Amino acid sequence: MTIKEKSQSVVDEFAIFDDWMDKYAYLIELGKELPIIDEKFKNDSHLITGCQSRVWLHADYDEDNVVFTADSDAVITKGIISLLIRVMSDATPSEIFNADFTFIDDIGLSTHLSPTRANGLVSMVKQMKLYAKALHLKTGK
Amino acid sequence: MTIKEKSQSVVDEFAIFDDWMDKYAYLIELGKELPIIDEKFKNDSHLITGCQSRVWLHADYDEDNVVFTADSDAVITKGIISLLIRVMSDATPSEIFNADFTFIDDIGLSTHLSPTRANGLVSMVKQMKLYAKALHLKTGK
Amino acid sequence: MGFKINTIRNDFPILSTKVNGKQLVYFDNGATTHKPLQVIDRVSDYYKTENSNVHRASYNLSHIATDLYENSRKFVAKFINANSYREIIFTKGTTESVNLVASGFSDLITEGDEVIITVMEHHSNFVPWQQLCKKNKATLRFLPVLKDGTIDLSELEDMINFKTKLISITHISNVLGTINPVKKISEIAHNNGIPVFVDGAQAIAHTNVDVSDIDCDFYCFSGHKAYGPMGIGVLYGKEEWLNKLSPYQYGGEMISSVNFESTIFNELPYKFEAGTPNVAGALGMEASLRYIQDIGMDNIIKYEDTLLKYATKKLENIKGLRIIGNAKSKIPVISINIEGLHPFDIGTLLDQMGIAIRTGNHCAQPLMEALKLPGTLRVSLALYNTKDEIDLFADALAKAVDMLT
Amino acid sequence: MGFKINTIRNDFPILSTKVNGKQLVYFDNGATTHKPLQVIDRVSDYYKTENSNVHRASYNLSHIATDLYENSRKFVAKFINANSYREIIFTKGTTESVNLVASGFSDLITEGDEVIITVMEHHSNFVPWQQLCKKNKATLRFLPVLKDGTIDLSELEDMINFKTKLISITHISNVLGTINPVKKISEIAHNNGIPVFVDGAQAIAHTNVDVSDIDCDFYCFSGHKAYGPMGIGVLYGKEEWLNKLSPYQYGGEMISSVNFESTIFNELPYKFEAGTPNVAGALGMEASLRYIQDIGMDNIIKYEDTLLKYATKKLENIKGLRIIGNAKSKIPVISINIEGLHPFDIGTLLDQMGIAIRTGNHCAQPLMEALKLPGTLRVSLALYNTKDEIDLFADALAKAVDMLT
Ligand SMILES: Cc1ncc(COP(=O)(O)O)c(C=O)c1O
Ligand SMILES: Cc1ncc(COP(=O)(O)O)c(C=O)c1O
Repeated sequence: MTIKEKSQSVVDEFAIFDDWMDKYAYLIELGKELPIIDEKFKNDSHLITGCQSRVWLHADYDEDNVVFTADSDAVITKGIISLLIRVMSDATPSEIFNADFTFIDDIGLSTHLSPTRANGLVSMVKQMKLYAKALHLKTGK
Repeated sequence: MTIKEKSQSVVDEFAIFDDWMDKYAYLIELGKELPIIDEKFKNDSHLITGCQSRVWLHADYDEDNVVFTADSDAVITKGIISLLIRVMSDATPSEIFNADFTFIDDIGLSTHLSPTRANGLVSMVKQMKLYAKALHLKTGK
Repeated sequence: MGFKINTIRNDFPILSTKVNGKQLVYFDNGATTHKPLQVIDRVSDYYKTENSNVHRASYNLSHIATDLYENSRKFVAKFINANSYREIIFTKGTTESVNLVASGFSDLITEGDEVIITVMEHHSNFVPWQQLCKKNKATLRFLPVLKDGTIDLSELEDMINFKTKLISITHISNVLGTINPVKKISEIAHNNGIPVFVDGAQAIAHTNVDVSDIDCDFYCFSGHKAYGPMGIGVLYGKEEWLNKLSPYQYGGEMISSVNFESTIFNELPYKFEAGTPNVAGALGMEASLRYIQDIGMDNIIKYEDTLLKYATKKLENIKGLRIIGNAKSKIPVISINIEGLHPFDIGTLLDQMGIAIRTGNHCAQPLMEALKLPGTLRVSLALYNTKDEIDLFADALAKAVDMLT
Repeated sequence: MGFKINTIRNDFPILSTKVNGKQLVYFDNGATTHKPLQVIDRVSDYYKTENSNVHRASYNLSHIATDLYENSRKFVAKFINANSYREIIFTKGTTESVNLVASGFSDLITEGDEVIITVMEHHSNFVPWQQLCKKNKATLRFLPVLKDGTIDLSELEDMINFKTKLISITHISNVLGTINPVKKISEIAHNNGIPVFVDGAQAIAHTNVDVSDIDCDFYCFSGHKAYGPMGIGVLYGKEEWLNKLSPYQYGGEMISSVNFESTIFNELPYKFEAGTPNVAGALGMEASLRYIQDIGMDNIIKYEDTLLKYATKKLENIKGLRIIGNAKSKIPVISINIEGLHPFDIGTLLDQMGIAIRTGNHCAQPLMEALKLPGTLRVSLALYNTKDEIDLFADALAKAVDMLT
């Protein structure tokens, strides 16, 4: 699946909720489910700055694709992270750094991703793209 | 005449004018008439700071009384100075530094004397009182 | 005029705003307060009928604007019981006021000197001193905060020594709500010949501020945290101290005369007001302080204290909830920690329910570090808040906790 | 929308004010301009419906305020054709902008270095550099002004040497009206590896400002001189230059993280914005620039130039009158000297006739010294002034001259 297709599947998934409580309950559930990063990467060098909640992000390279793992100390942040990872992970570097993130808008969580937000998800997306760019330059993919 | 009486006579004098043009024409006339300071005092040490127009002020002590002479490069300022001198000069130091200057209000020129004005008349009144105070301390009068 | 909460609420147009379809419940007054019509209209009216630059012109409109501006200064002087209008400098806010004084002290603090602040300072009353000390090779020392959110005066006396050049302390903590004993601190400091700077950002809207009684050497606050406009604030300083400090910015009214080689600076307070001042801001702030005065600070204190007690009691029912800061003397600022839950998660859900509340470190990272907390959920109330709103909040909080556990 | 003077005048409520019983004729736009309803209402509406602190909170109202504030920044960036919103710092005005950069250059200018400014600078773009040079034992050099009120570029080239560290120049003189060739100056400076600071206080409301075209390294202006609110202004800086400068004030959003020992500063533009920003001011300024944009700067220039020509012609009829500043390229700022008469006397009488005009040195004492004048009478026009007003003024001036001679 392309990033675009994966985004669409997330949007579809959220379309069934018609009030904010269900949406957030689902996000919280997603957030709780996932131990999404290896403990050894939960250190300062993986910490993303500018967040109200702390976010750790790690990127691995698996043949052609980037594989992201991440965690946060806030569960809603973690829920959104798990969506971001579902969409962004297992894609080629160039696919990642060319992707847009309007799907977050489309599921009605856009207040989390406006560039002026202090919650760090913007920084996280930025960091994901930086990783992808670095890998692209290194591997040409 | 006391300062109070002299003030009143100035106010009475101005009472006959009922429009601003006559009032200012009279002020200008007063301003033009008077060479009110000895040229040798028109130097920086007699200059009053904080004025839009330049004002020089000199104080002499004649027996019991202070005698002021002053000048300005602006003729309206000079006119007002001549009123101030008429009222303030030839009075004892303590009379001067206890005087108020509401007569300027009463003749309708108060915009010239508000403490926030930059035209230097406030500074001039302040300086007159300072001279008087210094003389008072020196002579006890 | 007494305290009529409905009349008061009607003065604040924004309180009838809807958030996510729900009535706005605004509990972030520590960050900024809303503005009554009296303030909003004062600013508009100025621009509609009195607008002009001040001080330098010889025409009527400028005289009017100058008088208005200087009367605002006199009003502020009276409101905080300063000795003279010369002690009131208009700044853009608390942060600028602190930076102005820190810059002035740059000449007075040298290698080996010490500056004392507390662990509970807002970054604005911390980083300027930290950077000053760093630049001048002085030491910044921190008075610790006790468990209940207060400071220990005997500890302060121990910290003071002959190298201490300044004590700077917040009048009221923006995280804990603690009202610090600034009068006592000034006394201790002055017994040791040390000047005191007080950050009144959180105090001006919530308690009586009397700088002559406190006897501090500097005091400052922001208009926007006391129902006034943004972009305006005050620095109070004793004349003898303000005279000791060099000007901060250069240009405009702060210049008395200048030639190619050198500049003579104006006298107080103008010496510290460079550039065209924010006249509309000063008039708006005067209107806000008059608004407070008309209601009466004692009435405000009494009402806000009722709210504080009511909210504190309500919150105690929530499982795992702990209030950070339990000083006897405090304003209605309630920092909350709920075991196992991240403040950001709670804040996000509360926002969905129309409740505007602050989460995070509240620009007081050193305090968070000392408390070993990632942040708190902070309720900060103002004179227009109500018990009903507190009920709504408590219910919403219970719901959020429920969703998260 | 074209240029409809009556519609425009109706936008400015203050223009229907009476002074001493007469219709106000406001010719002191160089000091500050009046505000259209579009600006006044923008500020009010913000306080009535959108007021909040920005950047740090996780609730909706704060998100809205943050977006509005950041959109104002983006709007300003586009208005002056900057490359990025990161190059736009909100300050309280021109004076603060100059002081911020002068403070930053304090690290970059050392003993023996030179800074070049012109004789026609406003104190705000003069004294900060004078004081910096004094402190750092550098030399401030003055590019002279020619008889017609222009500067000589070849003379500038002669002044530049390997010690020159900065050239700072006003885009437009507030006394002479001269539009300086700032693009050409930037080119000369850059050929010598020298950065250029441009004071745009008098330019922003009267000419097209394109910082990319000028290619200056810094540019600044005040909102209040361009139909915007007081207490807000802009500093533009190229990113590479802003990155080189240390922060100016500490506290609030300019801090990224902090602990007891040290502080990490935020990135551009926040690094230079300490304390709660003047959000209402930024939105009001955006509204004022939109107002200018909607009328169209080219229309404004054309209209104002008509006024300039008309007034210049009218004034030539008055005996003994001399216009100081006759550059070909100038805005409608007309400095007047009348032989044998003091500007203060004339200004006082004009005020009685309802005409608001500036007299004095216009915060440009070095220029007055160079021109050997005690001051001038300055007419500075704006887009809402009319030929009728110029007629009233010319008549009043003739009457004043008559009274004084
Ligand atoms: C050329 C110039 N520079 C700087 C300034 C200072 O602007 P402000 O007082 O808004 O800081 C002015 C305003 O008088 C000016 O005309
Ligand atoms: C205690 C304290 N000091 C200083 C400040 C800074 O005030 P401002 O941002 O208005 O400059 C604040 C505001 O958050 C505060 O609460």
